[in-house]
Amino acid sequence: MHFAFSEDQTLLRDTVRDVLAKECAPEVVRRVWTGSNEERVPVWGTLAENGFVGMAASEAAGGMSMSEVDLALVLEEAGYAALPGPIVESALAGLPLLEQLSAGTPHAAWVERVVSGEATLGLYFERQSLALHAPLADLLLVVRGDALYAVPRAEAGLVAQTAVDRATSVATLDYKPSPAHLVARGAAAQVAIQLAYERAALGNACVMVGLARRMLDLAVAYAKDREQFGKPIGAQQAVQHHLANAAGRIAFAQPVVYRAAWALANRDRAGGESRREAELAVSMAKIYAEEAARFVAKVALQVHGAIGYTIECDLHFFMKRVWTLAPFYGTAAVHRARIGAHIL
Amino acid sequence: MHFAFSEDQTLLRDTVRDVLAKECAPEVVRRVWTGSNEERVPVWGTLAENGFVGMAASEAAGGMSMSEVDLALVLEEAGYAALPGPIVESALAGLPLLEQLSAGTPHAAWVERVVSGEATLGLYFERQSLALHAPLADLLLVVRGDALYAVPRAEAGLVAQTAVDRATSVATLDYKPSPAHLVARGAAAQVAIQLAYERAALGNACVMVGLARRMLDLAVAYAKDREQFGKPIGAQQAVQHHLANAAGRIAFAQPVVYRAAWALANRDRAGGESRREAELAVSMAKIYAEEAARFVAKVALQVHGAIGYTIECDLHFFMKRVWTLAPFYGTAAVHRARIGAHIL
Amino acid sequence: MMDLDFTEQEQAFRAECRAWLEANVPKQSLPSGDTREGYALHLEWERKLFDAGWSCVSWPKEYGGREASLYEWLIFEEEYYRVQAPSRVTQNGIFLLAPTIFEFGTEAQKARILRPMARGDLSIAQAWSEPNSGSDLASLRSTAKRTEGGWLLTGQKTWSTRGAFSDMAYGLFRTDPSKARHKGLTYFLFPLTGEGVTVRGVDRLDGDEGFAELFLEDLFVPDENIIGEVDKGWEVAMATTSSERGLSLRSPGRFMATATRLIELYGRYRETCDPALRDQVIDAWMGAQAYRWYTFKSVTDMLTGKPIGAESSLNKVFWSEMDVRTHETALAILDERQCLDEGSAAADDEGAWIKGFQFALAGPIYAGTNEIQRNIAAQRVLGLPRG
Amino acid sequence: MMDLDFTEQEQAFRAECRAWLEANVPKQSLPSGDTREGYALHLEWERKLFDAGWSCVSWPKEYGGREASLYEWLIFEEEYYRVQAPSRVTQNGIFLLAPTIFEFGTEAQKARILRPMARGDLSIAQAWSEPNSGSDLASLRSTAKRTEGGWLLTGQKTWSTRGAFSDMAYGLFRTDPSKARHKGLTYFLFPLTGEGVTVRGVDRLDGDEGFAELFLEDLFVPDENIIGEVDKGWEVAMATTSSERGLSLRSPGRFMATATRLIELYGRYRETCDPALRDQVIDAWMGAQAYRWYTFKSVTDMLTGKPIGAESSLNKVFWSEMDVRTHETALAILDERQCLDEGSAAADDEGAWIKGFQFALAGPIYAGTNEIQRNIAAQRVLGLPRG
Repeated sequence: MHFAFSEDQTLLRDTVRDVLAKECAPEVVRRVWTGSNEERVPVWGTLAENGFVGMAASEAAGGMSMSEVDLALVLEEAGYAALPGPIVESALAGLPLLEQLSAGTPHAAWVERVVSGEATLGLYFERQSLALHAPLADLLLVVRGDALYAVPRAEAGLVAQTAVDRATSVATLDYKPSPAHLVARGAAAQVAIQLAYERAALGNACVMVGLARRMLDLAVAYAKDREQFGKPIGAQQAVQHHLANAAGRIAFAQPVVYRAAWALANRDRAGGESRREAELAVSMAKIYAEEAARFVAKVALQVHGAIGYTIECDLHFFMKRVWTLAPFYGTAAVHRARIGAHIL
Repeated sequence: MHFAFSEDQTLLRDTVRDVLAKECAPEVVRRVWTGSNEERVPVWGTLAENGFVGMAASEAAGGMSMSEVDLALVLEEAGYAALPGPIVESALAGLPLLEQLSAGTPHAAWVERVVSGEATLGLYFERQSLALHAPLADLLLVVRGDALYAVPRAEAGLVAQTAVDRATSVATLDYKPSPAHLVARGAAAQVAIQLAYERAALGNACVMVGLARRMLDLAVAYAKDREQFGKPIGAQQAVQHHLANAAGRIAFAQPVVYRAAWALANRDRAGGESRREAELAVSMAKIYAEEAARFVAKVALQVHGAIGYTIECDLHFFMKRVWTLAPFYGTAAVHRARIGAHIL
Repeated sequence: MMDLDFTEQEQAFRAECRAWLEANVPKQSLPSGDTREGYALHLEWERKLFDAGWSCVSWPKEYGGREASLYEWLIFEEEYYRVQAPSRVTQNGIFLLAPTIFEFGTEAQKARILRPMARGDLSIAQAWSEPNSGSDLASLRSTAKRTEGGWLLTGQKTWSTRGAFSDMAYGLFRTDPSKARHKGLTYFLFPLTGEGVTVRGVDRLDGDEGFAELFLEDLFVPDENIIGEVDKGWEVAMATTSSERGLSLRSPGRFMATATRLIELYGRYRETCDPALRDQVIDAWMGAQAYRWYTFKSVTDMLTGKPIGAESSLNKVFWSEMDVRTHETALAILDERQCLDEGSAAADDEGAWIKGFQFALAGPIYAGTNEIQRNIAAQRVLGLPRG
Repeated sequence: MMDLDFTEQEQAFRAECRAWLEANVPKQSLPSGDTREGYALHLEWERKLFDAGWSCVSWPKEYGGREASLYEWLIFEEEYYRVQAPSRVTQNGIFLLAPTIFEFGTEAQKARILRPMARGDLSIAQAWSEPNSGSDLASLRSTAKRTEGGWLLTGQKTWSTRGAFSDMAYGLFRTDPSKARHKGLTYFLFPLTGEGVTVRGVDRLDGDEGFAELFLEDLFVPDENIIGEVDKGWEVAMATTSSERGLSLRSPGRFMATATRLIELYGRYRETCDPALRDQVIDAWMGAQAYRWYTFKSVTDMLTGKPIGAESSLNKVFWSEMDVRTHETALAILDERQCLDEGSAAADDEGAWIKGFQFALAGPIYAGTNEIQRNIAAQRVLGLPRG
């Protein structure tokens, strides 16, 4: 038993943290809110150049064959910065899926384009009622039964919708499967698709933890600064307890999420048992992270008071990102049901 | 629309409050905890003499034909005092049921005995897993399908159990219906039985509100008195917020319970619609009162700290009464399901 | 005698307003009243409402009301929300300022202000907060200096709801700079156009331009614009803020209508959504019902001379938290589609739930945060010592 | 490298302790260790445990331990609770006092106290609180006066867990009356029998005689009974109270075992109980899991030299609230039978749930109330200013 990240992993985290602090500051996210489509995935070039987008791809494809544990901290930082765009799908969930299943097909050409940052991936599982990032992603990986289709954006039958987080694109999708898009089908494809789902849920959880951390930091800073009744509001016991509760949610979500990353990275070490363990771990991670982020959003807003209720305050970027991303790749309810099926 | 009790009703409430303050002080309840069976229904004689036990019986039977609205405040005071014994069953739920269905049968003789305080009633509905007050009640009204049986205690197949509230008796019951005990059966009996169930649930809710009020009073008094860090703990914002939340639960449970009493007392004014309204109102009352009492118990204990965790402190009588009585006559879950069946 | 049925007169009142509302409420919902365009359309609706005598049903007839009882006012509100009539952009005037004018205003002020305000001809915004005086209102720093025939107002006010579209505003100014905190304040009505005033709109969380910041510099205001006495503004204002927290701001009708819409939404998705949501829907319905009966009981208390003072603090905590939970339940029912904002073709109920959720989140903040409300309840209802 | 599997050595350790426990744990559960009769039986068990080397697995071998790693200690705890072995009546000694003695005690003290205490031959209770010093420990008033060869202790201590059955107790006394609050206090071990001490048992909520009040009047205590330096008692005590809050008091094993029992209970009643309880059972299971992983991460942090100080406050809030919710879920499953106490033939699991519920309710109170814990977390973890 050793529950800590390696020095390499924290170094990687620090690097991406620095890049995002510089290139994805709140004013950048603010521009995305109002900017044109071209500006909707800022920093993507820098991230790809530094190898962050291709981390999970094989060395042959220009990646680093990194594991879920390596990616967890990176995606947490993406959440902390409210990085716009399909980073979970491109870097963790979609890319290895595409690489594995497209080998030897014409679709394989997309892999390097994603690794280089030239193209982004969207991911659309069966029974998902909205396609996240879809009007922006260049290639949509669409699941239908045991088959995976790689669908260029223009051919996916997208109808753009407006999310409460204007920096995140969503669409409905009316896609008729076409043989030209078929990447793979059958039992092996299904296993890969299931793994992509687990990774998407895990990645989403990492982003939620990062968002929660950021909202807590904003609220703590505000509570130290803002004075009412002659002292900082953060000296009020009620405010302290709100923030302590928020900190507690994050403190208990993090190990759950990291453990899920490890369980997923080591899912095959003991056959069916360790795969079942990984599924349970991912479901728990999704639930704890989603509920922590939703809770911290409410606390942060309450601590900010009226100022937090304006779009001039940065807080809203992070809250709305939570409200938009949280239900994807299985709501807390879906994951609770999955756990119940295992343990009850 | 006029949502207030009459002067007569509040006068009645004040009278019973005074009687109980004198004759059912915490030291009396404390004696019941350790006393013999004869001492397990203190004050009953005084209450009966003053007409409180027979309130709902007809004048012919020595009662006052009083309604659920009249009884609501009286039962709330019984809760406030943690009055031991089957007051809800004897005064509100069981007595009118027995009087109505036993007319012209040998069982009718019990009515006056209950009104006079000589005998007490237990009430045992179908699907109830424990008989509340049963080893103490002199006559058990046992429901089986559409039939009501009046069973003297010794013939009911009781096996006494120990409740966490030692001042409340509970038992399992293994009763084989006997024709000698049959009071009535059929459609009319079923309507009366259903009404008794509503009254039992309402009475339970009234008692819960009274218990909650008492626990809040105890906690507020303690918070004003007890000093830590050089000031009363009640000056701490966290303690204030706990107690404010508790007060809020009570403030919103009371109108719901009183409204249920009124709706039940006026259930026949507009046919099926007003009976449906009464059922919904009773279910809401049971839920709000039970949840308020459980919540206030936790707050009161937390505010008391370690002293509340001893049986030397009176608080525990009231908490344990809540934990014992709350699930009877339909848990919150049962009543939620009933509401759901109506409104969804 | 307790009687929880409506009287025949009350039932007739309900039938009358239901009939009028069903015939007159716009078939298409108006654009948000917190946008400039929507505001104008809402004022048109307010005018129609006023001219038919439904704007302020409890007001005296001479000011355009119909002298309805408080119960009737609650009935009107239930009916108003039931048909999803447009939100009241005049509410900060008619619900918060008007009670103050009725209590403290001169006859001339009543004549000059009430009717135009209620008709939407004169729109008046609240201007309570300052950048450093939110929950701690008594720390405000804006001043009023004596000048010939009136006063010169200077300072900054913020979170002025719909202030960007309003003609006037009301707020407190320090008239006696030698006094501190609650003393030496005066309650002023002041214009939002002309020399000495700059209004800057601030976009709300939900994207509407709902707030304004007001910058005043030697803004002239005549004596006749003072409500109540000079230096007695705090006492005057407290009457208003207690109506903000109490009965008038959040009538049960709104929450009952929201619960009804939630039950409809649940009905659409009950076969596929999380079964645990059933209890949350039931709780939302019960919450609205509980709030309704609590309100009727409060009205009876008021009419029978029992004061309901600090208890309104508990009231505010209840409805604001209920409103958040109700909207959270709706979002959970909507699954991934919960993020869809207005303007999304795929959004249920035109994106009303995510928008309503954001609005609900303001509930525990405005009109005195719930933390302040709990302090008040603990100290004034339960008698606990100040911290 | 992160590795969340147990090593082969850790697995072997688990197998060894599981085998021993399964062979040796009493088949019939003992009467409560918080009753006089049960206490004696529990001490017998403690002796057996100690003699087999399982009492304090992480202690040095010279004191009867097996020098197990912290991970192994957690494994032992999981196994211990898994088989529902008797509760540890020595815990206030071995988990709270022993760490202090290891850190501050003399070699002579270690030799004299540790082994007998762990073996149950010398039972030692905590005596932290005074009637007017609970959460505010620094306000305590008991004194120690210098006398020849030692000190005379005077004062009253309360909430001394199992103090009614113990040989000795430890607590703080004011040795320098000229100093206030945290200063001038000294950490003493003192006897609970003999002249100068009166012990009065106080029944707990759940009916067990779990607490004692200790009345001391010029109780003589030799110098050798001081732990650490004279007048430095606060610093010494803080080391102990932080272990009370932190890792040692509530190992995940206990909550995992409770969650497992809850799942069994739910399995018995799932067809008939409220369907909404399913999610609560899942949450209870997840809570125990989350607490387990949080604890493993904390242990890794400790072993790699990262301090875990004030964060243990969040830890205590988490497990204590989880424990209450878990028991509330069980009670809800039990319907009307939830009220049945031990001694009821019809009670599920011998009345363990209502008893456990009451014990769980003490969690947010003892070892520093959760209110105090939240203050500490806010001020020391988040850096918010003191109020």
